Amino acid sequence: MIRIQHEDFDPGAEQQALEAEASGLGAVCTFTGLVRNHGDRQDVEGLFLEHYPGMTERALEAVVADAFGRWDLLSCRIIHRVGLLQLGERIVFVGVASAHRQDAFAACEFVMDALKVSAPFWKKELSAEGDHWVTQKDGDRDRAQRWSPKIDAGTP
Amino acid sequence: MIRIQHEDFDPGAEQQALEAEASGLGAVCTFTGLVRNHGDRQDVEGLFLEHYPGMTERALEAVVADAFGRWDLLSCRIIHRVGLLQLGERIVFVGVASAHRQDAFAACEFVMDALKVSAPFWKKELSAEGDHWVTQKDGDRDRAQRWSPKIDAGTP
Amino acid sequence: MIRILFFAGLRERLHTAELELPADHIATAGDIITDLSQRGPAWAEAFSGGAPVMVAINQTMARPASKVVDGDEVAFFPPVTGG
Amino acid sequence: MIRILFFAGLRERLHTAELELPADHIATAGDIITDLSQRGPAWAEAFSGGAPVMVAINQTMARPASKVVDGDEVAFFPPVTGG
Repeated sequence: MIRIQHEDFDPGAEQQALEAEASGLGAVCTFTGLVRNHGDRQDVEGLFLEHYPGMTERALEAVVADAFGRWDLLSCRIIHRVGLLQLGERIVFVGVASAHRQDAFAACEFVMDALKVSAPFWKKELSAEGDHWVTQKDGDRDRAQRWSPKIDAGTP
Repeated sequence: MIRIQHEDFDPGAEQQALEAEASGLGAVCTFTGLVRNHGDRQDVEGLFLEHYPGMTERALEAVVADAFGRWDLLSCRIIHRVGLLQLGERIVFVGVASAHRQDAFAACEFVMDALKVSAPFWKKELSAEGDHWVTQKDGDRDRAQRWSPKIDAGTP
Repeated sequence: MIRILFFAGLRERLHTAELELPADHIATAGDIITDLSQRGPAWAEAFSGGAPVMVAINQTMARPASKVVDGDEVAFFPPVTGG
Repeated sequence: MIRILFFAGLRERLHTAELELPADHIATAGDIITDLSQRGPAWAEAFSGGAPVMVAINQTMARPASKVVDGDEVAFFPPVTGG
């Protein structure tokens, strides 16, 4: 289940869906990312999130398929918001259900790492100093490259 | 926040609390464990969970303190149920809030790994074949020992 | 024709979200970059290599050497920063 | 006196959740194990080393060599299996 949307979502409802999909079998790991008050700049007041409609869904489907190939998973749910987001609002949710806790943890972290470098979303930080397109972090590329076989993050 | 309880809990409410505790700063990772229909035996119908009142709370507080020493965390919530649990019911919840996603993931997995080998809970599987105390898995000990410095799981 | 899309900071710098190029003389994504670089200083600067630019062909990550044919959708954008 | 607790499978095998021992002649958790092992075949078997037994002193994981003093709470139990 992959959703790209402007509106907020309910992590509790996603958790319930994951538990139902894991029925009788185990473990659910979730990650929720929130808008931070500091990023590349201090005093961030909000974010504008742009995406590439069509490619985003394809890229996330590829990430999910990759995760299912690497681990024994029952379900994977990704929600990513786009548009204008205020401080503290939810940006992204990744939830994974598996019979095994180590698979649930690994797959959830993998999906976040892969999403960060291979899904076409771009963040612009909005602040009193002015707007600023966030630059990709070496740390995010490094984290994505830890996984073997490596995540295809494209080549500049 | 550490709670040992018979009654069920609401992961959505825990998620909301974690998001509030992470206010303006980032990332929430949660893990929920459910009663599985197979464990040491097949056809498990339910579990009975025993614990050592007093020591359980101390052991979990030590795990949380250890996690706060290892990573940059904002909040950690643990709920563990005891008593009779049916198939598919929630057993355990661990939620971590941090400004950094890698810290949230690592700390959440660490707390689960440490809890598995150092908190005095014991599972008895209930099935038509008879009741059976679950034995500790080498895999759980091995996973706990991956962390450096090592988790103190006691010595038999 | 080849449909060309630009996103995020690159879209803003070029004041262009989308354009079309005839497929003649274009065999690779790199040929498109060469063509675009000749459209003026902002374009030359954007594709000079100073800031990294990613390319996707038909919504899949690609490289400058990747083949492009008539009817393809080719997108240029900065390294992604979602999540 | 030393308060001794048993949990889970060990509690069931010994049919005992709790007992008290005078602190005389007891310096370590190992001394308690030696004492308990002499209470009958089930006790000797339980502490024979065939199945692992953990020990906690005053609700903290300990070892057979750990010191025990009058008033301590000493618990024996199988390796834990929560989560």
